[in-house]
Amino acid sequence: MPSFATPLDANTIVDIALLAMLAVIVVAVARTRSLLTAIILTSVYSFISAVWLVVMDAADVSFTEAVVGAGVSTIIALGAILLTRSECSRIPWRETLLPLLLVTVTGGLLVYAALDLPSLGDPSAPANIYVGRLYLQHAEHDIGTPNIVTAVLSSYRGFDTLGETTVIFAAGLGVALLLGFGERALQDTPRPSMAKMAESGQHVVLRVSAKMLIPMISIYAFYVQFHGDLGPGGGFQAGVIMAVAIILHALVFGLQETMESIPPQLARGLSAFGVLLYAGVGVVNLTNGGNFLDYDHLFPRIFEEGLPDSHLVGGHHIWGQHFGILAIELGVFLTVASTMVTIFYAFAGRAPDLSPHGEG
Amino acid sequence: MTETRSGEQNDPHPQPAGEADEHPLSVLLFSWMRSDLFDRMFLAGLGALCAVLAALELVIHRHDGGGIDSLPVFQGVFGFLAFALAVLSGWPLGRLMRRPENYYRDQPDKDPDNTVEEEKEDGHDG
Amino acid sequence: MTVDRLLDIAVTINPGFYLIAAAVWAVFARGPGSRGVALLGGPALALLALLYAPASGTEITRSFFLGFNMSLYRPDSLSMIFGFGFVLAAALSGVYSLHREDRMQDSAGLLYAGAAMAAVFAGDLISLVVFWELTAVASVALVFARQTKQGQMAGMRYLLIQLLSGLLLMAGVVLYGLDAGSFLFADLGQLHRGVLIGMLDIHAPGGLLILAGVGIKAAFPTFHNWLTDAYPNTTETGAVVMSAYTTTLAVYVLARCFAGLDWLVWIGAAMTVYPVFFAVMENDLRRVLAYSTNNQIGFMVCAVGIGTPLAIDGAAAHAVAHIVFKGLLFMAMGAVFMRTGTTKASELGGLHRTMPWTTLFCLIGAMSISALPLFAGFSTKSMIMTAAHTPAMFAVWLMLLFASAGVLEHSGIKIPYFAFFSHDSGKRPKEAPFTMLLAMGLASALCLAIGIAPGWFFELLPYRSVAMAFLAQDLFTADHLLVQMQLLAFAVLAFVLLKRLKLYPTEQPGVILDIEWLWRKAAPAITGVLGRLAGRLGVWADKAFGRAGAGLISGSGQIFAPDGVVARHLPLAGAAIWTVALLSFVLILAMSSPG
Amino acid sequence: MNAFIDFYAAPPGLTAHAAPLLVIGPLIAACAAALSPSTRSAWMISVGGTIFAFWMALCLAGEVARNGVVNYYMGGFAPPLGIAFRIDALGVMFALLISGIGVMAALFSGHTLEAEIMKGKRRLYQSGFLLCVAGLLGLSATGDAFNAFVFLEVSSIGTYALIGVGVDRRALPAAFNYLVMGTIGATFFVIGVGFLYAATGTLNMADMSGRLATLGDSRVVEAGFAFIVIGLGLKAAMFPLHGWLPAAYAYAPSLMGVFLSATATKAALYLMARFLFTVFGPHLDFVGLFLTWVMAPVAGAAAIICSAQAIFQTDIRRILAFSSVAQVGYIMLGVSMASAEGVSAGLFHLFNQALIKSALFMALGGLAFNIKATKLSDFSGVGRTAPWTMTAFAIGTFSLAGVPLTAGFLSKWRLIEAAFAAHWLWAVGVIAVSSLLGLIYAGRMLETIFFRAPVSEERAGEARFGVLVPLWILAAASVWYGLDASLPVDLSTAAAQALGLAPAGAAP
Repeated sequence: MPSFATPLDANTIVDIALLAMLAVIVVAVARTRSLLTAIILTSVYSFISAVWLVVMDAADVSFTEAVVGAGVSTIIALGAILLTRSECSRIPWRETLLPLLLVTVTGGLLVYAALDLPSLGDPSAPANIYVGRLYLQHAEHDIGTPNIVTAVLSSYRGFDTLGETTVIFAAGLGVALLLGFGERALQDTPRPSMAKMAESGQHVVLRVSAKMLIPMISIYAFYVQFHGDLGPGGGFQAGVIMAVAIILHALVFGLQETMESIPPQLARGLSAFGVLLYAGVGVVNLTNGGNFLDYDHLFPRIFEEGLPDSHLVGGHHIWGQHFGILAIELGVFLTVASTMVTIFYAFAGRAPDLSPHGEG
Repeated sequence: MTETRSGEQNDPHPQPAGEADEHPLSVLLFSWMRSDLFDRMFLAGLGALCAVLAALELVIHRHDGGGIDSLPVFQGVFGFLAFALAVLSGWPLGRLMRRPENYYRDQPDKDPDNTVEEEKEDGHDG
Repeated sequence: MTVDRLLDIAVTINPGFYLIAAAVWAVFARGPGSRGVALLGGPALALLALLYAPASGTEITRSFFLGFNMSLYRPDSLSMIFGFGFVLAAALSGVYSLHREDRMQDSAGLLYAGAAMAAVFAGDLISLVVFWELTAVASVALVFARQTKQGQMAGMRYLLIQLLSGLLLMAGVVLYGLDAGSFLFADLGQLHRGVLIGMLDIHAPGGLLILAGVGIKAAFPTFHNWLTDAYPNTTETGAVVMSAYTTTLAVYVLARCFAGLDWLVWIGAAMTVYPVFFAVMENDLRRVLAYSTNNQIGFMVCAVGIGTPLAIDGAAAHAVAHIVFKGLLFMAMGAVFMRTGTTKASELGGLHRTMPWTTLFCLIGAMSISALPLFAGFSTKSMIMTAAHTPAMFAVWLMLLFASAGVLEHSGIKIPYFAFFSHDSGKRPKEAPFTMLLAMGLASALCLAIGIAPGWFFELLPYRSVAMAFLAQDLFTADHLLVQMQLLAFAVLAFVLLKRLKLYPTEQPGVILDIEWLWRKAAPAITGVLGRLAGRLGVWADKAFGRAGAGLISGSGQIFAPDGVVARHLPLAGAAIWTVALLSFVLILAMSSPG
Repeated sequence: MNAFIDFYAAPPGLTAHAAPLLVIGPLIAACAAALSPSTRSAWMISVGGTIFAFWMALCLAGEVARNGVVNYYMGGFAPPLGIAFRIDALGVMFALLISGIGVMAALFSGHTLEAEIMKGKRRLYQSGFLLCVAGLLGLSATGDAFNAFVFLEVSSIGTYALIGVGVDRRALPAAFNYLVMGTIGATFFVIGVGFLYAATGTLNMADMSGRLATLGDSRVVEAGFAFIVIGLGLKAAMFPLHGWLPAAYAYAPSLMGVFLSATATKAALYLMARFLFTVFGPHLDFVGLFLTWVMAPVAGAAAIICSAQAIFQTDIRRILAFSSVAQVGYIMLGVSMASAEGVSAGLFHLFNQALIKSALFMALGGLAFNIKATKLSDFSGVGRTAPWTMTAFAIGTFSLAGVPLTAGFLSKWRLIEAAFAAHWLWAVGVIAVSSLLGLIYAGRMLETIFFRAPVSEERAGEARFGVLVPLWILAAASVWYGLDASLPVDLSTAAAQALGLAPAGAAP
């Protein structure tokens, strides 16, 4: 653990400042009675932790935290409180004493336990000397992607990622089962024509800027998707960004408009298809003689020999790994994006007020 | 039953034995027990039987354990006393241990057809 | 597969299974024909299986239970006599219950008989426990068959006690078998003059538990109350069925496991004496019969404790004869109950006018149980009395003699006198249905057959030669007949004199306190007080329950009811608090662990 | 495992990949069901997917019987770099159980979903069910701590919604409760895994276990341990943390009742046993302390208190749900003995409970067409109008109460035996008392169903044939294993050995 006798360097000061802010926000979230405030505060919390993760040089994690924690989950939570009260009920302070006591004791014990943890960035910590170091040593050779995080996520622990993609699919499925598919929005309110809206001059600035933003966000999503091998990013982040673009479209142009171009059935289907694609890659590997999700065996032998630069790097098929990762990232992208859209449809379909026509 | 009896007396052709709705087998087997003669003779007959049984001990040699059971007519006397003890102890014991019928409150108070189900329902409503 | 081969297999099946199969049939049997096949065909098959049973001591072992050796069928002379008794009981109660179409009761009765029979023929402790438990299960339907609250509560108490007995037995058996390394009877004990009796050592681990489990079922003193509680509260057929198997099975197990254990002599002697006093006071005649059962089982337990060949023969013979004559008495009381709706002595009397057949059969049963010469009880009880008549056990013998006089009082005189004679209650019920009378007639015939010519019956006993010698030398000798007649005649004289002098206690309605007071009154009262205290402390008290005074139920009811303290919908916060509390406990525990 | 030693269910090429296919089969089926054109096709996919998984589980059983352990490296990367499936006798037992019950539940689902789920949602419902199957199977197969977390989530996330959807509105708050508690549980688990990763630098369980042995007294490990056992305890409905379970099982659509009651808490228990015995090991002080001072008393309390609660319930499914918590108590009691006898008895009981509970819920679900009944009193006299369904229910109840000649009796017997062997006389008492209570609620249900006169004119007819078939298979299994328990005993004994617990002496 860091000795307090050493002089504070700039990094430590930033760390302390950011962590102090996080602590303050957590207390504020616990104290506030307004759900809206709580949501905004958690969004802020996510942003600050994203920043802190950047300070710790964990760019991929930071990126994910920013898009998921601060971005899409905030949007969905906002959608949710439209359906509920916005204040939570007050609990008499006496009833909070016992929990407070328990939490304090437990927290104290955890702090005590954490004192035993290796200090942050300690090169001799077990996490750094064992598997972590092995990844650093082997990834270049085994997988061939410059971004080790991507190598770990999609290849070494690709099976976990398949599981997580499935979790997201399951979450979308659950929301769709509980809240429906947003079909109410399609049925209930009559659809005002675009021309009418333009005449009424509603939200002109919003619409114009959205028209400019949405393509750019989409392109950015694709960049993040395909650049995942090289820099921070990948299917998760890209999928969320894509979903944000679509949600933005829905917010500005109305749910019905969006549902027309991306029907709910399509979104649902795509989210299943993404998992199918991911698992399918694994099964293809199986049929080509490898283990499940062993991208070295993505292509049949004969086909691979015809590829340019088909040399094996130390017994590993660079093309196989490369295309395998691309394919599964595409699966992740599809599932994540379409699940987010499905969830949004489900919430928004319940609260037609979310679309601009509801106001009139 | 007195009414029935008087009815019988008025009847010009009374049944020779037994009562109006009595089962023929009962007439055959048991009706004589209700006669006054039987009442009077029964105790006497029983006493005679006991006397004979006691006297037979003089004739028949009895195996015994050599203890107090070798006393004359031991089993008869013991039987008499045991029976009397058991019956007479019913008085004080009954006073001590007899309680009203519904002591355990397990019998329905009003409606005899009251089943458990209804009782339970009542309990929950209260 | 030829017929011979099939028959070979058929006789290697535990005869109890035929009755169990009949029980399954009875569930689906509709109409008198089909029911008749189940109720009579089952016992007939079982009887055939008994007649063609393999040689004594043959074991048919199947090891399909957790790797233990199980001997499902091990006939020997001890099990044969009990099995014979159970077949008789199954057939008699089958005939007896023909009048009423109730598939559940038919089936339960047959299952009860089958399980008891299978238990008697089981050759290892595990199968014994299994069938023992099965008898408890079968009794469920019987005790619940009477749809009154009183009946159901009594059924519940009965069930709990039976299961407690099963659990004790099971625990004891596990301990005993694990310690001894085998569960097979053949491995646990040795033959005593050709019969495997008294095989368990009471001092080995588990021995006491087994004795306790069996003792509960045998209605040992202070555990006797389930019997007097349950039998009067079932249907007319239920009492007949239960009286035949439950305690008899316990006597069998005692003989098999603990014959010669001297505690049993005193326990048995005590069991014969005290029910006499209760029976004198009791008003409900079926309850009188229950106390009488208690008293008769005492004779058997005492004989098992004496453990000489003659005593064992006596216990077995008396157990089977008791099935017949006690069944007969219960049948008679059942007929009265069915026709009048009550068996309270204070409400009965003078029924002989319209129910002479029932009266006649009841008298035969009463004479049998009173051991009047030429009736069944005389033949069988004499063996026990003779076995106990030694200088060393003089006190025990006197107790048994006292109990014999007591039996005459409550079963020999009180039952028939107050039900059928005594003062006229004015009730003129119809005679019992034909099938009931038929069953009673058959039972009466058996009583006479055993009483007049006991030779054929003694042939079946475990120690045949001892029994035959007793028959030839002791039973019908002049002095034996004389002392027995003296006992009975003087006792009857006492009855008539006391009645004349108006010293005989009048029959009054009321319940007699017994050990059940502890759990039916005292325990609810204590919990009621505690509950009221708890109520003061802020627990919401259910008013209706409080008044009803069913404190035990209401107390736990308040705690566990759907909206009670424990089961109340656990709020999220509560669950989370529990989680954190447990977490911190585990943390402290883990961190405080040494090393 | 001897029963499987000469068992070859599939060609070697397929058998070699049975481990991932066990999970991937239902997973792909789940996607296919979501994409399928009709309810009927989704049902067929569901049945096909679960049968495939069962087939793969059988293949694995054969392999495990022959080789002891099946290792499979995902992506061809050996641990600690990659994720490995490590399937031993314990894992195979659960894989067989989960996939077997899955097949039954899938067969059953064809009819009941029509009655309970809105038309447009049935395909998604099947899909969610298959995801749950896949997640639980993955849990039983994986050898990687973090991967276990992922599968825990796969199996739970969809389930939360599957419980809430249905005709019974009380299911929604129940599902919400379950969601919150389940999430706390999963979070605790992943925090614990994080602690362990910080202490050991690896996520592979076997590797972790080896490195933990060299660590000595580490507060990090202890904290990780606490989080993991409490997190899994929540998921497994360990006694005071069971608050979510009764309502969730009772008000869920019957398919979920059938499947979850048999598998969900059981899988969490599996993972707990895996961590307690494989990763940490009972030789560690804090594991021993936890077993004796937390798990055993809590298990005993569950067995008694929840049985008592079951007695006083008015809703028949809540009776079963509380009984489930009590049964978890029995199983934990066996596990907390930390002896080969105790653990195998606990696992044997678990196996029986899975059969029993799914049969019971299935019988109740099968009647959902005819009577919209939930209260016990609504079931008065149903035994007369639906004898086949209710006879199966009665068999299940007998087994639940531990009546001889049923599987439930044998497992209680084994538990008592194990408690005696461990000199835990109090545990014998607990089992005895709880059995008594169990008989009371079992008797109460049977008495109402068979001996009461029907209360309403709405007559409950027989369940449909498609429901009766799986129902009777399960009921027959309860009886069969009550007579010849060699298969489950074999499995559970081998499973206990796979946890590193050697039997104290030769079995009598």
